[in-house]
Amino acid sequence: MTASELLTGGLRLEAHKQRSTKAPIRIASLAERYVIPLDQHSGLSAVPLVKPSDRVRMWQPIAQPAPGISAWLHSPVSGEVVAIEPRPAPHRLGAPTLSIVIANDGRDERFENAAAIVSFEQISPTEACEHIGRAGIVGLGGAAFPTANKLESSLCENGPQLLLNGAECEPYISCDEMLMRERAEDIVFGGRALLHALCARNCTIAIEEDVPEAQAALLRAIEKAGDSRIRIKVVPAIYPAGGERQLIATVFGVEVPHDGLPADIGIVCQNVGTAAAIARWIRDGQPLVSRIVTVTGDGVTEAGNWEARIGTPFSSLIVDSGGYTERMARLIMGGSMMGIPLPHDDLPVVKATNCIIAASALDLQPRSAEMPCIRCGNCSQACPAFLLPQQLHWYLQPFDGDQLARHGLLDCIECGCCDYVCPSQIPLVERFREAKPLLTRELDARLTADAARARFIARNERLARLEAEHRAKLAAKRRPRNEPTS
Amino acid sequence: MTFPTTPAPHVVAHDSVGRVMRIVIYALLPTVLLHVAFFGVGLLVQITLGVATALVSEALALRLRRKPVEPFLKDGSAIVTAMLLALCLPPLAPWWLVVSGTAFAILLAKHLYGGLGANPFNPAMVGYAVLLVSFPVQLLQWLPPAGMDMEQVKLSIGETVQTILTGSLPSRLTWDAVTSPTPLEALRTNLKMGMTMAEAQAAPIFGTLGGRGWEWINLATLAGGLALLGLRIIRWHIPVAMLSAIVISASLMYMVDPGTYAGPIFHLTSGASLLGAFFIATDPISAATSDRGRLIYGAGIGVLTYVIRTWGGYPDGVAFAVLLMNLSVPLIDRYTIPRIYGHAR
Amino acid sequence: MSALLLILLSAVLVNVMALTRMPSWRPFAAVTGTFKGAQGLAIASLIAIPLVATIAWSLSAWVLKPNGLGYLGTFVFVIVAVAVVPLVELIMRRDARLQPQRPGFPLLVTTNSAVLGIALMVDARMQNIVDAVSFSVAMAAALGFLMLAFAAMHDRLQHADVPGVFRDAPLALVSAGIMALAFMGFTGLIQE
Amino acid sequence: MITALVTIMVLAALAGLATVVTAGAPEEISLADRIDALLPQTQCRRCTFAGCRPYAEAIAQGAADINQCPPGGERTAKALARLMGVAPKPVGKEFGVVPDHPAVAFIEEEACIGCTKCIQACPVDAIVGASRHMHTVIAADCTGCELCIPPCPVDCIIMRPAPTVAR
Repeated sequence: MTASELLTGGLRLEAHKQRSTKAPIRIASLAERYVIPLDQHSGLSAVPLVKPSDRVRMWQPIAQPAPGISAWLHSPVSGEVVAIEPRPAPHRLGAPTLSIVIANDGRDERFENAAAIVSFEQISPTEACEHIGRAGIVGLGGAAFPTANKLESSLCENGPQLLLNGAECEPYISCDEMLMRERAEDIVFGGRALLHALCARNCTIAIEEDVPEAQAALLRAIEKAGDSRIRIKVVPAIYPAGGERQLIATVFGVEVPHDGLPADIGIVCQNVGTAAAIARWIRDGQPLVSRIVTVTGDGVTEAGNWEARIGTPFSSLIVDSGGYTERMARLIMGGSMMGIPLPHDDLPVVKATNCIIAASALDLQPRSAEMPCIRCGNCSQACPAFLLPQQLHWYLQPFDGDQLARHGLLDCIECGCCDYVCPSQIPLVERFREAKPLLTRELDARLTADAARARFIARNERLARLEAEHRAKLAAKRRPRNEPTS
Repeated sequence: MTFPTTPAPHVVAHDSVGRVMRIVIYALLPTVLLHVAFFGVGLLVQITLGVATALVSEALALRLRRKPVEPFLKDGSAIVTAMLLALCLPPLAPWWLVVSGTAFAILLAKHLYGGLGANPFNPAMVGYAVLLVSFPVQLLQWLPPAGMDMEQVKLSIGETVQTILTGSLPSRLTWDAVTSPTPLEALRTNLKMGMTMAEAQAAPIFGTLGGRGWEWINLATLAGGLALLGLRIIRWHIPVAMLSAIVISASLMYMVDPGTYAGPIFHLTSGASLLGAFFIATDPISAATSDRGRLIYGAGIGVLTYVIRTWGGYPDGVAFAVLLMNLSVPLIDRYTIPRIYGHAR
Repeated sequence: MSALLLILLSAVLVNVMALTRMPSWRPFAAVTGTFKGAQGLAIASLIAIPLVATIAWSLSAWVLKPNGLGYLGTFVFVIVAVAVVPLVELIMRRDARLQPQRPGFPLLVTTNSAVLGIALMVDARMQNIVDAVSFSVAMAAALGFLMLAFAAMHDRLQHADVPGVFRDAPLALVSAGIMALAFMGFTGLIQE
Repeated sequence: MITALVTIMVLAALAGLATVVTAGAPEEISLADRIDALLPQTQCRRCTFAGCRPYAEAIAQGAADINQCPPGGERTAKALARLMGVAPKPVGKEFGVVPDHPAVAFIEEEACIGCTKCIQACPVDAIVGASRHMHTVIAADCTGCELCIPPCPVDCIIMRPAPTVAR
């Protein structure tokens, strides 16, 4: 398996980044109210530490992680907790989730996090991981997996390799590019902290070939830090090269086992934004209460990147960007390939909000009518997981669990490459997304059936044995005493 | 303000089945043009008849199956089928040949199996094989290519149309005077008569590379095929595998006995080798799915084509070879699923 | 050498008895589209047919004919097939993957072996044991391939939007017709 | 003539021997095993047999039809029809309704009096508890057969949607 083999999959998509990278990162204006959903990371919802009418200060913890995979939440502003109630959140089509609503008093009174430290080298790696966890930092690439949980599962004796993911392959998103251009030192600082926390051997920053300014900025920052463990690896600008598993194959030439994690092959991958957030926490004591959000698309007047506090309404960012244009048609959080479609903009920025696309019909033309698959195979050429989407599609109707499992339906990463190239305009990814739970359920059902059968047999045998013992006892009792035993 | 929501991905390349088929049709045009230059306008009449039949059959089948008619008529797949079939028929073949063959292809080989995308056998080749097996005489009535220094029998456009529609030649001509075997057929007959390869190929019907006229038509096909490759309508696996298989088989036998077996160049430039490699075998619906599968599929067609041509009873083997490999496609697909990312080989 | 090649070719390609003789049609009906079933049947045929053919040919050539009992040939074939096939089945039972999928499996293999064996014996070209063995191996391979191909095709067609009245049997017959058409390409291939 | 007879007899004896040898060997995976493998193993007895295995044996012997398994639904009925080589048909209404979602039993703990009747009824040992102590259902092991519901004297067992298994 070589890196070049990966390049057989994926697509060279037309980039739309220039639109949002003209201006530097700007600070989003403050809003009246901040809505902090409790489930804005993957894993379990956080547990609130505050109750309505409590006063909170900026950076104060307002929710603690549930046991298991979860993360801390901090208040982005100072003010009063107005309510803890279900509010629309930017996932699952804007379905409401339990959120803490904070009214901003505009004073930004800071809560002093006692634990903030300046020199991470003084604490042990395990403590460093815990410390990073207390900042509520999650993967900022879009998946929002709690960083502390990822680091815990990655601690290995012989030292993993750290990979900082700056390959932003989605054509519309530019928040990581702007971050690398303007805050390269934060990234390098965060990288060194992660190296320490993981006892990692070295750190590779992956960056796409088409962002020379960001490359230069990072090189300067590395030189300034004088850390020889950190290097830069330029990867081709192919979608989805920034997917964790795809990036690992491109950079290291090894594949992550389908049933394993990158840590299993001694690699830990973190987004560059995550590294910068870690730097701010360790150096400045600032927990994860803001992030850089790209607002772009033909549907807003002025595209750009904004440093927005978590909980800022989308509508406020849209106003900052000059408001909607007349052509505004669709709202998407995330990229054009994998982003979540949203029905309205009364939604808060969450830790996973890397981009808001206000799309016009010029950006995203609707699909034409679906035709039958002609098995042209464009999809299998584009698939970065080396699947055969045309075969998967064939075996979906009617659903054939055996064949779908054989063809690796569960290995689909839903990147959308197959959809993109399909001449028959078949919504393949949507179908696969729907079919995955069905297949999982079918495969699980087989396992549980086997277990149930085993227990049923064991029980029947036990009952039979008890019955036999019981009869033997009865027989012994009934037997007259003087009868000789045989 | 509310916005419509559609699932990701939100952008798609605006490709369509219709575009793919249109490009295939354009890529066939050089072949058609040279064919007309060497064999007269018969082919155009055949294509017209074939396309008309194909569209009518398609509409009929769609109506019967209660499917929308318009999008499927517009996709152009029926036109491609009709053109490929017409290209395989002799230019003066009677009208009912192309009509029945095309109707058979569309109705039976395509719609019986579920229409576009579901047919396991190449419809055009099913149609051709049925005709070849049922009406071998009519299918061997080829014309001599233009520019041969044997006695020229030119038919005017009107006479061509008349011949095709009535099935009989103008009274001044007889079939024996008009027709001439294809190079492959001529070679077979000559060799059977005990000629050596050199003697057999000395006949005026043979040109520099292969058959006279045919070599140019095949070069045009090659150009069209390369265009398809360049536009990424087809991928290299099937043509390369099929042509290399033909070349390797032919070279091997040629090395064994150059007196009995024609060389690889002759095999490439005669018959339907190139048309088959670039336009027929590459029909994605009836071809194997994975890259590895396509290599096996193409190579199989190449070898079978050579075998049938060289030792079989029919003049060309491409149609039968394609059908035989179509038959094996589900099996090939079953055993050539590519390794998935993160899985051991 | 070329005679042997000819025999192999003719066995694999032309004399596909499965397509030309009625009893051998049964394998296609019996596997009812389960690919696993076809796999078992194909492997069984691959073991049984050459075994039956070799034993029967040897008996015929070295026992029956020298003793003027050539007329017993067919009978001997049937008996050999009946004796060998259960043994093959026994071997296959040891591997769960090759488990016979359906009742009546041994009968099928027996019929096939016998039919193909008889065809083999009456073929005048079988002059020595090497010819006979290679012919039977080729025959078994061809039969096995066809069964697998047909089962795989059947599986694939399960997912096609086939017009209601043509589902299953009619379409299988149409496919068989097109298959036979394809095999007509080999006509005239072996004439010597 | 005599040679012919001898040859035939020798061969027939060989064939008979082979048949006897193989007939004596047990079939390692029986038809009932293969049917059992297709059943959902809920052990719910809605098929009127005392569990999935007895139903499988009944089908193998021709004593039961292929459409008697509501938990398996259409898929199981189809798979059985395919294995047995008969025409598929929908699950018979007399055997119960095909459930839309998998369900598991749940004991409302406040009401449970600890009578152990449900423990005795559970065919797959998915209920734990001791006499006069509260019982509980191991959701992961529950097949949703509902056999524990009728014996409960205080009606404290209800069916709930099965928890989705996290991957």
